[in-house]
Amino acid sequence: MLQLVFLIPIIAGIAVFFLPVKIGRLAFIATALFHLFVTALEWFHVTEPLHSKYFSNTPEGMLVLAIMSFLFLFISIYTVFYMAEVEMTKEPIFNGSMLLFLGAMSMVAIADHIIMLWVAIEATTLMSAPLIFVHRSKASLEATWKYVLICSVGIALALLGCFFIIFSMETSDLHVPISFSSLNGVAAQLNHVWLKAGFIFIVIGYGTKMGLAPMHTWLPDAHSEAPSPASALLSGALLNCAFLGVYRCHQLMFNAGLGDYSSNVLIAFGLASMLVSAVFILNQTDYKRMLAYSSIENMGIIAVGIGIGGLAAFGAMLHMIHHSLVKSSLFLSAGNILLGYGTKSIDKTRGMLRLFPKTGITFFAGFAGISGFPPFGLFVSELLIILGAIKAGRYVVITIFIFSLILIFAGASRLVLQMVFSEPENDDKLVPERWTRALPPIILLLTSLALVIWLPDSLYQTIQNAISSIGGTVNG
Amino acid sequence: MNTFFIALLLIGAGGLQALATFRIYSLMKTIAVSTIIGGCGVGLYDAITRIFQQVDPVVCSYEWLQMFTFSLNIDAVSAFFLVPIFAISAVAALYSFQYMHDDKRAAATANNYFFYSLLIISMALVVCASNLITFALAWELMSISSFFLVIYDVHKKSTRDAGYIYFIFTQAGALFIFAGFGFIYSYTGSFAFEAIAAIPESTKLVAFILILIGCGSKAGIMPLHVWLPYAHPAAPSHVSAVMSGVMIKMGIYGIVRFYFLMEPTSVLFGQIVISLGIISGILGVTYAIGKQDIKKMLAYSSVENIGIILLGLGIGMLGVASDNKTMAAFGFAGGLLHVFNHSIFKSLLFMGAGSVIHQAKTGASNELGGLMKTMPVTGRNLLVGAISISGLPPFNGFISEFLIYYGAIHGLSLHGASFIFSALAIIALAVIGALAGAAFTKFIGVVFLGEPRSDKAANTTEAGVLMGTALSILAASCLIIGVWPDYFVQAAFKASQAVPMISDFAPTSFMPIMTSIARTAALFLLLFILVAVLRKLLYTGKEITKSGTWGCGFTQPTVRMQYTGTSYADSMVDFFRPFIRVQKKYSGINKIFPGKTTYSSQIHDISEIGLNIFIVRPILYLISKLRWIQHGNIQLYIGYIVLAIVVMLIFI
Amino acid sequence: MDFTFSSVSFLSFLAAFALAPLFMGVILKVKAFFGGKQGPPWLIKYYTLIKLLRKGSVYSTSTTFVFKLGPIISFVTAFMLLLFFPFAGLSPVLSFHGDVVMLFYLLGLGRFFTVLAALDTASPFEGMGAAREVFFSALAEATIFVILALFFRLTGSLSFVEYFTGAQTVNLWSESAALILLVVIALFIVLLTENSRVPVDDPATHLELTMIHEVMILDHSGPDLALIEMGAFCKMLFYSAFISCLLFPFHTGTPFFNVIVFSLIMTLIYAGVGLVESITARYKMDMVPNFILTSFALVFFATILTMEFVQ
Amino acid sequence: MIHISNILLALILLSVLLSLRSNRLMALVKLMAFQGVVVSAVPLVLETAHGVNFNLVMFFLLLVLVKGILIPGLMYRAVKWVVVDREVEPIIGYHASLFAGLIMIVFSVYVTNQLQLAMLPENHKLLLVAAITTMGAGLILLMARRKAITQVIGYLMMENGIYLIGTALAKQMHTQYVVEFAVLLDLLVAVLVMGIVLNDINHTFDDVDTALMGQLKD
Repeated sequence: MLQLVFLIPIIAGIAVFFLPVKIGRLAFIATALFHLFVTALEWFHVTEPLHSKYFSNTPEGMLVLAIMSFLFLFISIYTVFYMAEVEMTKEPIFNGSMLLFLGAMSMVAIADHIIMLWVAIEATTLMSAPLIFVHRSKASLEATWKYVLICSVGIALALLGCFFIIFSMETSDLHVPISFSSLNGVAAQLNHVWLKAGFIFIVIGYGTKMGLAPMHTWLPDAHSEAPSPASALLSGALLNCAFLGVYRCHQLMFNAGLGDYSSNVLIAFGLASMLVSAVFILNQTDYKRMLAYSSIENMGIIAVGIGIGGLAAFGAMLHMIHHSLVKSSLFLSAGNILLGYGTKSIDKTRGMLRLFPKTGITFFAGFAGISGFPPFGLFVSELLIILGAIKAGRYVVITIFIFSLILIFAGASRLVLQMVFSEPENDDKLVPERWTRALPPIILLLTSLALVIWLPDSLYQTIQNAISSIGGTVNG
Repeated sequence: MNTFFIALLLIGAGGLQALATFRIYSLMKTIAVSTIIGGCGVGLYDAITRIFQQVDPVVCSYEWLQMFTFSLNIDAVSAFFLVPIFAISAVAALYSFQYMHDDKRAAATANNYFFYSLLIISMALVVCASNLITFALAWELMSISSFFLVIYDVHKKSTRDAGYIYFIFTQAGALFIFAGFGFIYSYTGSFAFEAIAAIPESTKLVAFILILIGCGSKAGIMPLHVWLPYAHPAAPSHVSAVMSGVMIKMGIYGIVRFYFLMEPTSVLFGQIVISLGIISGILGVTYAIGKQDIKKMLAYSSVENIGIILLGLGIGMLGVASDNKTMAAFGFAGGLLHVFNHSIFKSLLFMGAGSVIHQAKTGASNELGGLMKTMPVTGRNLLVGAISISGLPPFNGFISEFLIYYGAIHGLSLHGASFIFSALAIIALAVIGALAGAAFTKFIGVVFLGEPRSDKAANTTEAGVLMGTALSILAASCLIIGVWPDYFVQAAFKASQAVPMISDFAPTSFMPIMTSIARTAALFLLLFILVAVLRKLLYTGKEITKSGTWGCGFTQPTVRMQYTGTSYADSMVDFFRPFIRVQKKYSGINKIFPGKTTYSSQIHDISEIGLNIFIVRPILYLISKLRWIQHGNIQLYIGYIVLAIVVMLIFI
Repeated sequence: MDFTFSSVSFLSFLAAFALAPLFMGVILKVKAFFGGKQGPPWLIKYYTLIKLLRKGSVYSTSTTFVFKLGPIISFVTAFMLLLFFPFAGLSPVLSFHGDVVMLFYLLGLGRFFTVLAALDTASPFEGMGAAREVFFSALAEATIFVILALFFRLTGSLSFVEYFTGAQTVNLWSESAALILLVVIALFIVLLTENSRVPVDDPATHLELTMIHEVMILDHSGPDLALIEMGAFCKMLFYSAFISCLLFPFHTGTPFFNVIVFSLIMTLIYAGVGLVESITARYKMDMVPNFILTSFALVFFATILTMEFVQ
Repeated sequence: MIHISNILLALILLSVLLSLRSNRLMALVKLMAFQGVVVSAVPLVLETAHGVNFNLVMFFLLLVLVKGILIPGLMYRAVKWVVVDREVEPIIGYHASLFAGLIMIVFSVYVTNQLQLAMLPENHKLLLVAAITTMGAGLILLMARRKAITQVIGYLMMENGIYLIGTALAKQMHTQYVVEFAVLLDLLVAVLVMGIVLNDINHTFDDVDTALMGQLKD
């Protein structure tokens, strides 16, 4: 049963609220494991969805789900040890919300019905709000407020977009279930004007959630104020879910013959995101905000890649996978840094290599990965996007693309080099480094590395299936 | 191919074991150095056999990520570039044994060896890569490993800054290369090298220019060279030797390889490359004259030599475009041979400079002087390096410059623009040659000759035996190639035969000339010895006394009166004034009885200033003006969403 | 490499080597004439050389072996020039296609060591001279290589012997006389520069601050100085001979006649140098680059002209 | 029946305009409750052409419960217990807001006429006008009011507008109320979450003025 994927975490999440802390922790990790198991079953199509009207098993959904589930396992392990360090009083609430959040995200990944997808995405906002809220400091309140309000407004607009899509079907006198799978079948007959309008609202709505500029404004605040495990999950899984919503709609547009239009929209938003993040990564003073802007950038890259299509679409999918792994690893490292130094200021976190060598190395490796250096996967995906873009003749796009990549790299590398390699101001460590917290980010990085050395056949096929619906091919 | 892989494996093993055994410092060094040298030896043997024994090119390929093939191919060009990679790396490793001596930084040293071996491997892979993906992958590996090598002294701010600048240039360059690949791929639809020749001429030009920018930023072509004078002084000397001697040549390799693959016919290629060569060569050497930090000066001299190499390649390209086989063959062969020669003498000079800095604890030439007496081995070897790099016979630099001259002079029989470019290339080569002489007389004269200008310089002792040995090996190679150039010239011609047009070009009529040059060089050496003996005879039984230098009537000379590098360079730097920024500070004399007066002069790189004024500052300014976007005001944020909707609905 | 074992070649070479100091005497005589003096004897330079060879030497404590290498190498490189030059159209001892490039680079090697020897003394004056020497010669180098390019354009060869005795010769009597005239003027400027004559340098001045070449050899003495002087004579002879060969077509006519004419022209050139030295003053140091660049401009102009002439 | 629906729409427009010029929070909350009830009734009135069925009525009741009672009740409680200063505190003044609301109406009439809606019944056009105006006014409240609580109200109004657009465009909802129920649930939870955050904001900042919350910026 497909729905198990979100039912299990939701039930477990509610249970964790009420369980004692220690048992709750166990249940937390056990659920993560079990979720991964169920996901694996779904991945290989062992079970079929119960209510195929609302849910279905799609390749792109499976990709998002698999990444999410994999990340969640390691993030959950990290969370347990992280929370032990910060001695949080509301740990059950945090863990429970994490599970609920996982449930909502899993729902997004398998939702097929247009409105159901909307509901699930809105649910992710609401479920993740407590995660950001958990410290109850002024800053985290502000971040939560902005997150909830901006995302809700954005997603409300997406609902409008959903209505427009339904209406585009009705104006053409079609009567099929309003799920993506059935709409794709009749896409060519949909009313183009309303479909376009629907697409715009959905891109803006889900784009708000995905962090596309200029709707990205909540993202740096939320990512920097949330506890690091939550930031990792937000960046590594939630953004992908929102992206999935946009992607589904792009598929529809493509099938309706409006692929050029939606591609251009995606590219425009993607480039805007990259430029905006470049503006704020240069001279950034807070490393978690820097990582958050980097997420905006990478979502922009994915949008550009999908927009360009062909080989670039493959690159974009690979980019999504590797970005999730590497960025979560970076956020987990950032959590370790925050524990060690007690500050998010880049200026005050000097000399990591000497004080916190494990974290320092992991953080720098993650940075190299996110900047597209081999042996990490973003190297391949960025290369593919550049190749694909030029093949598609989008020279202006690729010029801006490369320009922003260089700017961002110039901005981020200065900060990271300073953090990792400079001399520490003093040798004070708030909390010593521990393997338990150092390992999860390392494992995530190693996974990205492993996927570069050996891309499993089934993963490769899934990516190909996912992009074939927007005309993406490996040989494009 | 197997021998090649054994070599790479050995080198890699040497680097990896360092990470494991760094707690036993000297054991780690011994194993690392010997294994790397062993691996390089095997690789060198393999490469040399491939050049001279007409072994068929070997291809091997592996599936990678389901969609790519990872394929390697060693042909004549690859083998030609493999020789300096393995040879110089081995010598530099030998040198590093005594150079890396700080056992308090054992872990850093181990890392250094690890990335050193990774750099060698990745460079070998770059030159053997036979499709776009493999090339890109190896290229990036090379970049990142060299980055880690640069930031060995990471606790110094200057080193981190150097690493930062290098990091940006290398990544930006890589993106340009990828864009160039994009243009190739968009026409061929495959990553294979073979199909590149079929793309249309205009695309070739665009792709070539992009690759030229990307590879040029690695090679240090003039406006893109900014990182070189930062990275080379920052890196440990054996690393700067390999980077300057070999790694920047990978940029040249990229240019050569893709030119060879594209087989273009337009004259524009040659003209662009020659123009860049002239700029890099002349300005590079001028800055080398002006800079007073010995490693910075050597870095600029690398820019100059890249200029010479580009002149050779450009002449070759012009030759191809105008169907002049002699010109094409000699241009390419000269350029390639200069790649090889430069790798030898530049690594010699860098390691020598490293020994100087190691012993004197300073690299500022105005604090050095008189080291020939305290460090005779280093001094003598560097003297050889200096003569070689100035392109003077009977050493190797002259051989490659001669080939380029020969090609360029044959280009004079062309018409129109090609004639002008050939003539300009000749003039540029002549000026570069003469100015290089000026730069390196300064180098030797100020650092090794005369009197020490500071206590640091006065209290030096000779560097370690292995360091000296490494230098001597390279110095001897310089002389050997200068006096017996035949094999090396033939190898260069073999490699340049990868250009289809000159694949059947046999330099038969030229080899006698080469022999003549070699004999003239030998004659020079013979006469030199004869005259030296004669001089000895003339002095027999005569009174030879020692005394202070004649001070032209001034009776109390001090070392502070010695001509410094700055004053030596002053008039030459002034001559190039618009292209070189000189900053002078002079307190002036304003009293009847002048008190303490100060004078200082510094030169600044106009590319760097230009980069600052025209790119970095406007961007930073623009960005500072855009920071209001993230204003913190939620109402404004919702306004953005509304604005986005309105704009999108307008463009529906 | 073409080895000419004919006795004529060797004789011409030996004669040139032996007579090099004599020609220097011409300059002194001309200068004396203009100064209204009797001047030193014609053989003054031979006397000087013999005097120097009999002496011992004083070495500065600052110097190293490089200081002693200087005289040897500068002499050997200049000496080798004579082996390759076809004096009076007679075939030289050695020649090969491309020898010009090699020879000018050998001259560069000689300069390299002269300069190093100067820097080795730690004397500020010698350093100053060295800096000037490398700067001015770098500019002159450009002129010389443009001349080589031009000659290749005209003759298709890269060797002295080809220039003056080959199928296509370069001289004032050929069809490209106009170009050659420009070359001759430029070469004369180069001659003055490379041999440190007025108006670039004044070998006879007494103020070290204003010298170029002389100041660099201040510390050399005895046989070392003799070697340097002999090298300088050879170099001067070479440039004069170069110009002479451009002025008259020596590949025609009988050898005997050629030798007479050649000697005559050589004397005239030396006299010309003396004349210039008598009637002009040394330029200000910062005017010298302009002076040398004039020569460059002349030959570059000539080279560009060949685009029209030789198609 | 047509008259009734027109009257309802007029009431909605009225509530929108009133809320734009309202300067007391309490009045605003009451207006929202009123608007909620009216908006809930709209489908009931429109769908009667097809006959009123049980599901529709049940759904109407649910809507009234959530939009008319629960949510306004929450807001009421918040204003009553939480907010000390009950002034609305506009960024853009009341008159300007009202004027913007009027322009919004003109704009929505223009948009509605531009759209190719031949297939829609006539009264749906007026519905669309009201809907777009409501949505626009919601956005104006979101952008032009300083207090966090007014933003929640703005959000609700926007949601109402979107709901109305959905009603106007859809002949039948193609769903079996499962989805609608879920949407409603989301809305409820959203407001709940916002309420909790609001509560904490008030505790922490002593006010719910969002101007205090501009610390997170670059």
